[in-house]
Amino acid sequence: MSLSDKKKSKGLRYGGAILFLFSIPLIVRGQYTLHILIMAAMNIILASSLRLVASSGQLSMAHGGMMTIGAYTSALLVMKLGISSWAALPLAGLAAAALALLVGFPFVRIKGIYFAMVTVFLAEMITLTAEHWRSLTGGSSGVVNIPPPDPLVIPGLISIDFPTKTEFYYFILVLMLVTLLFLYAIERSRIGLTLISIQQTELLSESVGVNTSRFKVLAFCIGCFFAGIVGSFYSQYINVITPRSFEFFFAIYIIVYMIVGGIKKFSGPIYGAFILTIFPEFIRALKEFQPFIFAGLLMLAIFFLPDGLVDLRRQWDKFYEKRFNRA
Amino acid sequence: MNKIKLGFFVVLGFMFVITVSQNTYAQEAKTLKIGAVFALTGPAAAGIKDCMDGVQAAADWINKKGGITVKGQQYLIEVVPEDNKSAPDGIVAAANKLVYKDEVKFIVGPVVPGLSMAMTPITEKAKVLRCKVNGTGNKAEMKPGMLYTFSTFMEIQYVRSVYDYFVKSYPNAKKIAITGPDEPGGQAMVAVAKKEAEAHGLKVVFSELYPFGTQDFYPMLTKAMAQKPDVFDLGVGIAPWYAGIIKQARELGFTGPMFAPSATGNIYLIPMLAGKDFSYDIFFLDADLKSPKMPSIVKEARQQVSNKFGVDLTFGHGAGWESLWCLVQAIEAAQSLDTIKVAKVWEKMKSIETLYGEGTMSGLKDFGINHVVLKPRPLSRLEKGEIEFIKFISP
Amino acid sequence: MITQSILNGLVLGGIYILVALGLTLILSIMGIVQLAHGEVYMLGAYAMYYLCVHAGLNFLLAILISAFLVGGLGVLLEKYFFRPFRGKMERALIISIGLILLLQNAVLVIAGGTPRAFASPFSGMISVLGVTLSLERLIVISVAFGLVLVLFFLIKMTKVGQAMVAISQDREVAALQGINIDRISSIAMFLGCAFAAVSGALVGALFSVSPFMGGFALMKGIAVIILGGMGSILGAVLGGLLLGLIDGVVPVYSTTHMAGLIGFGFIILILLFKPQGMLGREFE
Amino acid sequence: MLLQTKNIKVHFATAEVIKGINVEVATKGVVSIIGSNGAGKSTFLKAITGSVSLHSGEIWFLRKNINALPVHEIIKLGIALVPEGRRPFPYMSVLANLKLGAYLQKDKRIINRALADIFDRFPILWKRRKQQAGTLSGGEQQMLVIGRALMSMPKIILMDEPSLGLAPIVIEELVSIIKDINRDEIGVLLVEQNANMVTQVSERGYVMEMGKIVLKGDIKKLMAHDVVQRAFLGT
Repeated sequence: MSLSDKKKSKGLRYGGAILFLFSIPLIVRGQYTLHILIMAAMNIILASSLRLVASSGQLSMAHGGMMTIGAYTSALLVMKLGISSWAALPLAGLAAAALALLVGFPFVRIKGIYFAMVTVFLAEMITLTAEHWRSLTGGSSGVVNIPPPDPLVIPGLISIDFPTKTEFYYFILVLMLVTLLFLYAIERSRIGLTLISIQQTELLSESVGVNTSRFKVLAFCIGCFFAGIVGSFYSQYINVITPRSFEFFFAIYIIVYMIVGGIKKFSGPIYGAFILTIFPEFIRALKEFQPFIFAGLLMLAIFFLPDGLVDLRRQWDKFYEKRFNRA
Repeated sequence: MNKIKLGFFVVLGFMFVITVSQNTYAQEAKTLKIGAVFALTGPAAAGIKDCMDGVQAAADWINKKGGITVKGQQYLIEVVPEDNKSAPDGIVAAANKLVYKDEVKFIVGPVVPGLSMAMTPITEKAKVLRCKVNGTGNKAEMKPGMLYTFSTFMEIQYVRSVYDYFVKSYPNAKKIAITGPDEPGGQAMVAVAKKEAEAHGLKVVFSELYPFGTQDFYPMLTKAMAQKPDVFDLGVGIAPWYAGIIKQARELGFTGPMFAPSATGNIYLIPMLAGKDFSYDIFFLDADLKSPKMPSIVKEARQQVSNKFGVDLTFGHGAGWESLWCLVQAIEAAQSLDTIKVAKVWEKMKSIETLYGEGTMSGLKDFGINHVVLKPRPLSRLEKGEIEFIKFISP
Repeated sequence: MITQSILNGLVLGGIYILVALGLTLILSIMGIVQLAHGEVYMLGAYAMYYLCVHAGLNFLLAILISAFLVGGLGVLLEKYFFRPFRGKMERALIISIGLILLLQNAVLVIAGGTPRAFASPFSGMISVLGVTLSLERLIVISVAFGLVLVLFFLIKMTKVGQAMVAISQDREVAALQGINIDRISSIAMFLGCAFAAVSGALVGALFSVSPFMGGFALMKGIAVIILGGMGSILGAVLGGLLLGLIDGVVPVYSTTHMAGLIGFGFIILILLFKPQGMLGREFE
Repeated sequence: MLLQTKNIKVHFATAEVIKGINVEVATKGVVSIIGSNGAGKSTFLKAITGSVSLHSGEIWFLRKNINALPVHEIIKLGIALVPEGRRPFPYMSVLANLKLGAYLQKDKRIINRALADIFDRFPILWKRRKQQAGTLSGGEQQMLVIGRALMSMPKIILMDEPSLGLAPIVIEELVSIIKDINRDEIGVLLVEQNANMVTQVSERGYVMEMGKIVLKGDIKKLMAHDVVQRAFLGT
């Protein structure tokens, strides 16, 4: 197969996959299934954007906090200032990115576990602020009755309303595809290469003359931008947001998706978020025993798939070879 | 390799799609599925698992008595239990599953107001009738337009009666300190309590909301004690919080009365957690369910719970029990399984049976919608670490 | 009021230090953030509950036994869960999250969600100059500082302690001195978990015991060691006292939220100027 | 033969870093391995101490196969490593550093005698004994880590580029220290880039390139060889 053929078939496959994703609501009538897929798409955006931050060697636990920023920004803009939800969406992302920019330069001086913990504290401070500032945020009661997205009107052509989950599914699907495309482009660009080199040899790249902190802050900002966007989407989809909607464990789970999926490959967080979002739905019947199974899955994955779920096939091949070629 | 990866992805996707979409159990003619959403895992599970057991026990009890009869057709209740994982996204997933996958038309639960709020948009949109357990009375929990959301009771409706009782029993008390947890319910309760305290001639010298899950109340109590209050209103809460405040306030030298116009979840825990020596001059809207003064229906419920789960009836069991029972009474009164009809009949019901006696529908005055069961509730005192039942009070 | 609130702050500081000691030991020797440390602490409290209430043992004897039991569990955890991931922060993080889920829910299923309590034999109040403090709380402070001294002695005076210090500074070179890293890690984990059990026992007696009590402890414990500087016992003491004072005093004059904001803000501020915490060491 | 490696190989992930090395060290005479950056010298030493695991091959020490032993057991047999970049425990005192060198020794008297011996050999360490090791100068740190290695009373010392970053005068001193050590019946395997130093201390040596031994034999002859001339002496 020649190179162009390979490219063509790759394009064909991706095209097919996207077509499949778009046709799901035609096949699946169940709103519950769509809800789970919406959550999965949300988590894919979160985990993938977190991976961008992580690729500069910084493990951020502030993604939940950034979602809170995004969710509140968009909800308050829409409800208090009457701004269109479509304008609020990017503004929510920008608000999160702005905060990331503000704290970014001092933060990236802090390394390793300390950085991770500082982001935990940042997220906690965001929550506390939302609880404390009652006049603006409504305190711990949160914001309720957040309106769904405004109708998407192309004058003279169509007007799309958001009455059911199907519309939200297309909304998040488009958002997810755009995000992934963007993140992929970044990874392939000079920024991505720089980030990876920063991660691998922090000292070396500094001596080569790359301003590492600028790139780290950039990665942090972009990652937080998408967290803010998802926060905005979440508030419009669920209609309710409280300061503790995205608590410590919410941020932790995004990290779990990313690492269990596999941090080394672009597709890792995608697999991780998808599988780990839908998996708990299969074990619902176990009720209070669900966490055992979920925890078991996480641990097995970490023990046997050091490079993540994405590596499952390669590891299996290796195991298979060992097992049967020796005999 | 990519092909296989993609194949894996697609197969997984299909597997998932098929499993979740293809489970419409063939509905037996005589089964009525009722969803129950409570925290079974996560931090809220601690106090609330009892509610789920209470719902199950009530379902058995109702089924044993012949289930629900609607227009001559007999239905047996099948409870579909779901875990809300103590988190907003957990309850949204659970609600979507119950509404769209199990296609239940009736749901009971949850308890925590914040979680209830996250669920309301889904059930309202799908016209699923939901009877939530407990509730304090935050405006977001219950308001006009929530056509399909009912509640077995709202704490704020009882605040006045409790203050009436208090002022009568402690005519010398002048200064009051009011506290409560910082969550939607706690906020609503403190606001109402402040108003009632003033209406009853008490001076509110201190009021503060403590963060959810506080263990050490010394800082808050130090501040409160500096105002030299005669009495503490503990607002809404769960047993460990109440017990923590009681123990620590007593340690700091407060000897006056303390009360909450609310239930504790499990009153037996209070003397256990706070220490018997500190458990005096305290009263709650809660009951010693083992007391012989309890109505016969409580005894039945106690029997049922202990048969099924081998434990003693708690207030949590009772709350779960009542939510299902009230819902069932509404369905029978409406003689229909159509949620619109049931809702319309329910809000006009003059009489509805509860564990502690006959109740009625209310809420128009407080919430603008007649969706709350108003019923007698037990008032109990703690004295020398012992629980003693005083009387049933109605607003 | 101010003296009372400072005293409250000291008690809180004592509690925070108790939790932080074990965490800092594990963090510096194993190079992992043991997020499930809060659950270990919770297990200590539950062990106390069963030993005191069900087996009717003497309080002090029960503390010793529960420290041993939980310490032993720590050794098993180290051997089977954490050893392969020493120094691998990300993967160890997932393991510890798995452990949180496992331990929390195991207790929830076995012991039930009902909060439990056991009484400590130290009842009564001490009142000096208008400031009151329960004996229970006094014990917490004294045990916290007692354990700090024990740990100090251990590290300065014993060979095992010196080995721990060496490992925390350079694991590879420590091994080259003939130090058996596995064995020292086991010991560190035993000590860390036993300390957590003791703190769980004491704090459990002060408040109540529930399957979810670990989360609060973990958050505060991490805040303390990050503020004080990883691997520094003195830092943990200093950090614990500072955070305790903030949490004890600020709510009296403002709100609890403000205390949280000031506390976390303070940590972040310190880290901006000293990226390794107050007494932490700047590694190259 | 004190130490002998037989065709050892080390893999990192899928890359072969050490590609079958045979080296022999006797007690008498310092043996040197010279090679440029990234030739795999440090990895080779780490393979001997067990810090990295072997893919294949055998390591014999005192007629004992030490392939499968953990690091601390290998150290116990009498191998000491002076690591690249010195690496004392930076936040411990000089004295504590030295005592850690004798970690496996239980007898206090022996430890004290060894300490006295080290302070004899390196008077500067006595002067600095209470100072934090991280605050010493590079030369002093090098003395300290050599002293620390000697504290374990090893039968062989492996040295990983001890001259790195040191002033010429200090290197001179280092040469006489290494010769002294070898005179005391302690085998020395020196890994270096500094060809000048190597010729001063050792008679026999190996040249390593890309994880392979390319030359071996008398050190003077090696130094005259084209390969070495090109790689190290810049001609």
